[in-house]
Amino acid sequence: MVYVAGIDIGSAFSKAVVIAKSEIISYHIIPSGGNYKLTAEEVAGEALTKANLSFEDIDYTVATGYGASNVSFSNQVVTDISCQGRGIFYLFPSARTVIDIGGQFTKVFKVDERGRVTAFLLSEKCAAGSGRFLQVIARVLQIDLEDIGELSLKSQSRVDFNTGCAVFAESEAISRIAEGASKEDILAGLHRTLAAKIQTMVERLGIEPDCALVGGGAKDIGLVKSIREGLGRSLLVPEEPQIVAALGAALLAEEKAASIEVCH
Amino acid sequence: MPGESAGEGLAAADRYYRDYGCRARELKRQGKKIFGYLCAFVPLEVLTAAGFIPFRIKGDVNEPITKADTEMETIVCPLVRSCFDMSLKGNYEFLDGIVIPHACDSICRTYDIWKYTLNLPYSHLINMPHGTDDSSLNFYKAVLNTFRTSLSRFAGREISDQELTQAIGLHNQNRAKVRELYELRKASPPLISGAEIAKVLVAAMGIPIEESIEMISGVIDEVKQRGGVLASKPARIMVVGAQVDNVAFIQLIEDSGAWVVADDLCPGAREFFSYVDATDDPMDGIAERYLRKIKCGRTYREMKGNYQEYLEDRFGHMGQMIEDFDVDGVVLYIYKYCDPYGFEVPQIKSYIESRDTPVLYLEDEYSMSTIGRLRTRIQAFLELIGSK
Amino acid sequence: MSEYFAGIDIGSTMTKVVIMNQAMLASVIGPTGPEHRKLANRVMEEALARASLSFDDITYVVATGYGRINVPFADKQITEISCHARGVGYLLPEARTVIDIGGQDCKGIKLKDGRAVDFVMNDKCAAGTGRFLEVTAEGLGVKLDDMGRLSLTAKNVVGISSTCTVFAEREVVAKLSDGVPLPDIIAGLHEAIAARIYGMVGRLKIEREVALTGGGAKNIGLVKALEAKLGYSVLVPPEPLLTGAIGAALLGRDIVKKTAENKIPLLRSERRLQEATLFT
Amino acid sequence: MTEEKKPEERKKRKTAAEAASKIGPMVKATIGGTVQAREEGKPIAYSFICCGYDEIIRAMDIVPVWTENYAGICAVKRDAQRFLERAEAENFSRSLCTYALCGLGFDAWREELGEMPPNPPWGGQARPDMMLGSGQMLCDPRNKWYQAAQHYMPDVPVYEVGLPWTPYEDDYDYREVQDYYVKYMVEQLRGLVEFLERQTGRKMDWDRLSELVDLADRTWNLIWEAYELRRAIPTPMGTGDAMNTMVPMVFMMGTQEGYDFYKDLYDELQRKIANKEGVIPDEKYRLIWGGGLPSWFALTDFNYFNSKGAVFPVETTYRMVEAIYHFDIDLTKITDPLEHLAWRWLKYWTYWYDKSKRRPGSHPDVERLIQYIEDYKIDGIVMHEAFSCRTWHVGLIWQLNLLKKIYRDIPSLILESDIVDISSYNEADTRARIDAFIDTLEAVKSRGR
Ligand SMILES: Nc1ncnc2c1ncn2[C@@H]1O[C@H](COP(=O)(O)OP(=O)(O)O)[C@@H](O)[C@H]1O
Ligand SMILES: Nc1ncnc2c1ncn2[C@@H]1O[C@H](COP(=O)(O)OP(=O)(O)O)[C@@H](O)[C@H]1O
Ligand code: SF4
Ligand code: SF4
Ligand code: SF4
Repeated sequence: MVYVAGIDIGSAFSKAVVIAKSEIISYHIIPSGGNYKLTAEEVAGEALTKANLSFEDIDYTVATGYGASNVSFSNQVVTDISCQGRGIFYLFPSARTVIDIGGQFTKVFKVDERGRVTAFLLSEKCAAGSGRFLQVIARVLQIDLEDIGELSLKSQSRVDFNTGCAVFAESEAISRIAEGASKEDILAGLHRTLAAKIQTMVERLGIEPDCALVGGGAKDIGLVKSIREGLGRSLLVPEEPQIVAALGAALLAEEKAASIEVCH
Repeated sequence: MPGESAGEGLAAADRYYRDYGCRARELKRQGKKIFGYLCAFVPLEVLTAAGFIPFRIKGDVNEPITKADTEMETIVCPLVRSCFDMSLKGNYEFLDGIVIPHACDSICRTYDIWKYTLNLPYSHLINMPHGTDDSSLNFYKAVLNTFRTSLSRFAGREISDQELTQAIGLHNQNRAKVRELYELRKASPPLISGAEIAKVLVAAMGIPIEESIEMISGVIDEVKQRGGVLASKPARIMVVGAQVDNVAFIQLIEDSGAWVVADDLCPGAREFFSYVDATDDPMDGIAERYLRKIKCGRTYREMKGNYQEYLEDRFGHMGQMIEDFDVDGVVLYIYKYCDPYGFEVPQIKSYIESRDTPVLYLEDEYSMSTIGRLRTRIQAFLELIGSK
Repeated sequence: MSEYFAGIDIGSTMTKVVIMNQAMLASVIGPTGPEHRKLANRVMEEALARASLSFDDITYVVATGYGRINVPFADKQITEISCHARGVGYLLPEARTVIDIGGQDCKGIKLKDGRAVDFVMNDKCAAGTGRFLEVTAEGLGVKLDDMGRLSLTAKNVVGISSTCTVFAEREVVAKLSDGVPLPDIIAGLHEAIAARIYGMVGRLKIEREVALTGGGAKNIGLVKALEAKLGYSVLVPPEPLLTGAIGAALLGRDIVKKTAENKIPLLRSERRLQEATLFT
Repeated sequence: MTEEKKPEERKKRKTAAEAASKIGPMVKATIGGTVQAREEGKPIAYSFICCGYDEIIRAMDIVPVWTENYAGICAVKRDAQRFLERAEAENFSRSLCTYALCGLGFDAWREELGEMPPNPPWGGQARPDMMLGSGQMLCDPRNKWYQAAQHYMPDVPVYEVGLPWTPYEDDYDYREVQDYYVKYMVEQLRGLVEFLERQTGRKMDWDRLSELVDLADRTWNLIWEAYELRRAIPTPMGTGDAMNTMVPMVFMMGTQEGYDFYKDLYDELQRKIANKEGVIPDEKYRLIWGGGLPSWFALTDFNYFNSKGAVFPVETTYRMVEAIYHFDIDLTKITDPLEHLAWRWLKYWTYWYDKSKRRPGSHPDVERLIQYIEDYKIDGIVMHEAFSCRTWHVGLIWQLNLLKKIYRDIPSLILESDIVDISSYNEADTRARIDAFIDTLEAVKSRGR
């Protein structure tokens, strides 16, 4: 059996996926932390443990993401946009527009019928358009990241936000609370702000169906709902949206391993 | 209950302010043609003379800018972005055309974007020169005549000198009314608050000139009648800046313990204080006013005499106002990415401070979300004035 | 009978209370955080306990800081600009310029005869504030208290180009992963933030002596970086966090004195030591 | 799409064209020359590049200090931050043109010290005797900058030259109004000559001016012809180099040195084409630099593109000439030098108008992009949005949108940073974007296969 791995060292989270015969054997997600090199080893190690494998069993590893160059054990580095494209093609071959809400940037891109990315846009040079925004808010409101989505759906009257800076979103949230706003309403407002930014990007690129939503931000059902309403169309969201790039990396690794096999 | 006629002043102003564009929409239904414009440099007299209704495009501080970002970079003055955003969102769907002056980079560089994305039946850029010397004035006259011709073409008829003269009369009358209104601010405490005036002037940007005259007259009567109802506050403030078309900022100052009694703003004194002179060729008077009399950072003024005299020539009107309206402090309120004013900040600041009037310089976005952070600065500034 | 004055400074990050008569009698510093804000009264109570006083002994209470509007038991609200100026005027009378580096903002104040005559303030972008350091410290896995000391051991200060706090965090983490020594990175951060602060406060035409207040003044690395920019050393009060609260208490005292002199009644709010209703 | 892992070595920026490598020393000499001129008491004028009247300055023997250029040099040396901070300390907003901010910061500092700020890049920017402001439509900072500089040098007079061009409009053709535009420009230029005569006490040598104008005309044609050579595959010169070779074009017009430079460039490019020598031997993607001034502190990004198989045979930025024999009037017949300058200026700016009118819904800027895309066999567009300059950087998104609408969908990338302010730049991010863009180029190309 040929096992290969894809490692995505993102700015917020690191992901590892192990596949064999194009099927996911195991995956693992951990926060990226302060040392990408160790993080890479840890996340890969965990994924391997889950699959009852060891590093020696892996034929080929593709690394991607912000810290890809720190993955000492990878055979190849591939841009995350290509990995995302590959991953999406595997999961949703019909998707033509993809929104990826990552820790630092939001990306919107178009993929063709073979999973190749033909156009893309990245969010502006400000963290306010990224998933980091959500993390900051989760901390200030003292709720778990996982609970954000559920909570915001309970909102009765959304608080409108308008801040340029993720760090200041924090203080704005505090003052809104002081003014008597509930956590739910604040979250709903933040989701709206983020969704509006994302919508702008999608419109700039020109949306083509089907549209998929991936990245850690897609785990936030409140945000997903807000984007869906904004765009006025349904979205394809994978079961585990955060590992799409890592999965794509693994699939590319498989192709590579196969071609090397042929060479031998 | 606000009635239907514009006559009853404050209530009408409030209504037009709140539902900006409501009157234009009505008039549009009656078959009138509405022309949107930006900035104080569009010679409204020409539009009025052609039988069109000038309508100043306004932003909205409460509305996050979203649509505009799909067509335009964000490195533009946020006011212009907001105006564009509102237009894209269909708030000014009643416009038959836009007229944009060569005012600043933000306005000028976005002209094409506006024109192409809104796809209006008429659009025109008034290519104003920067200089004010005689050759610039002559050139500007030619530019205005191009505008007149183009507008005539669109109207399908000539715009006569007589119509122009009449329009000039109306606009001057309106200006005189605004001046009269400003007189009411001279009392201490003022008879009318800064926020009320801001509302009236913004409301006036969106209605025909005749109705504006009527509305402002109504306001003057009402305010005189009600007499000194405003409480006494420790400081009298003047606001200097570009286009401030919302009440929130003025309100913030007044809520912090001061009255706003004077300004150099659009809409405000910058735009209303100078008249068009009656000239044989009415276009002469118009050209003279817009190029030479309106004092705005976008226009280049030659240095005559020494540097001090030069500063006096450029900013003397602010000094005059500080004196006439007994101003205790000046808030210099500039939008981010505003080139004409951004480059003048050190000069304006030092000019006003040299007259022993303190200045608070604020650089702002165009959004309600910044009000909170401005508050502390304004309060501190007032404390500082108070402890003098 | 001795008169007592309280100053309460509800900052974006820290809440500070002092009680004074002629000198400082007690002080308390606690975190502001959202759940702590409604406990402003607790911080006050604690300070009273330390001074062995009851709330009714306090003649006048002045609230300042970002949360000043939300202190129901204060007699007056005064901005942190005036309070810092007053505080520095008292603690370090030779100072002409104050740089206050707080949690969410940074201020420069020009002093003349112990009073603020001009000021600038940055709160548009977190770069140049305490939060910048907090966030990046977190990213680097370093304790905030250690940042200053660590940075002093830097050998090759690295340049940090991002000014956005969130991006700077990522930049430093990437540098760390690339094997750049921690102290060099932290020193680079201090340099970046000092440059931001210097550019902004420079608007006042900085005059010696310069006093540094607020939480940022507790960071020796930052202090050194600013001194390098200025070209001379700065003055730091013994507890820089308390400057605003001390100023507030002193301004309260000034008000009481002035009203007594002018024989006008002292306006006090209907106050009682109650919970600040920050949350509903 | 993929890259086998290998240690990334940091490359020093290298120029492909020999001509480009001459620019550094030339600019250094120019800047050093101004400092020397100051010592020798020659009249010095602050001036803007692409001013449209270089010949007048040269004919009057005035030593120009190109203030935008000096700011650019500070940026290239990565030594602009202290001047930007200084400008901020003077209360200038950091959102304003960073050329201007860097220059104003420098001036304020120099005036305060009474000498150059410590270790100024390349010897510093000399104090002027006069400043020639620009009332073109080009931008506000060029109108406001010297006015602001007077705050620090109140004794230095400014002359503002109005050189507007006719807007592209639907409601009239520019030819209806061009005459009064030219008349105005001539008056303004005459005013400039009078101002310079007053300031220097010299008289204009009109014959010499005519000669220089003619020299500049010939240089224009030569530049155009040399740049068109870059259509060759592989292209012999890329935009990275053009950001150097633009120097004589934008501020050495009407000098023999400038003419000779382009002669050499022309010969070099021809030689390279004959030898099939390209910027890179194996071109995979041909790109157009379709808008925006470059980040002067990060010109190595062009090499990074090259390392990925991408070249830039053409750019719209700084291509401030057209062959004058293509104009719809015979410029050589206009003998009055001032009138000649005015017409050349006007015809340059209106060059793409007619073409644009022929394609419904088009715009001259977009028309120019289309022409270059066709002529230079372009696969993708790269633009740069510098946050501090509205003039060149607002409308990029719209141009791409319009291009898509009236022409075709073509891969595009907008980089976001600044011309001078390095704090807006992040190398890792920029390169990640470039990598992603290269991936899309590959994907789009392989679709055709
Ligand atoms: N369980 C979750 N619920 C909601 N949001 C989440 C969750 N997990 C992660 N996120 C969001 O996803 C972002 C990280 O997404 P990811 O795709 O891993 O980014 P990156 O690859 O840049 O690290 C975080 O910033 C956070 O906002
Ligand atoms: N021991 C310390 N070392 C370094 N920084 C500190 C220390 N204590 C507090 N700070 C910094 O001080 C900031 C709070 O300062 P403060 O002046 O109280 O601000 P605010 O008034 O906005 O709450 C925190 O953001 C933190 O970064
Ligand atoms: S400030 Fe000047 S340029 Fe701006 S809108 Fe007013 S008049 Fe026009
Ligand atoms: S505020 Fe400034 S930038 Fe904005 S439109 Fe007015 S003059 Fe132009
Ligand atoms: S064109 Fe742009 S970069 Fe050049 S001076 Fe004007 S604003 Fe600055």
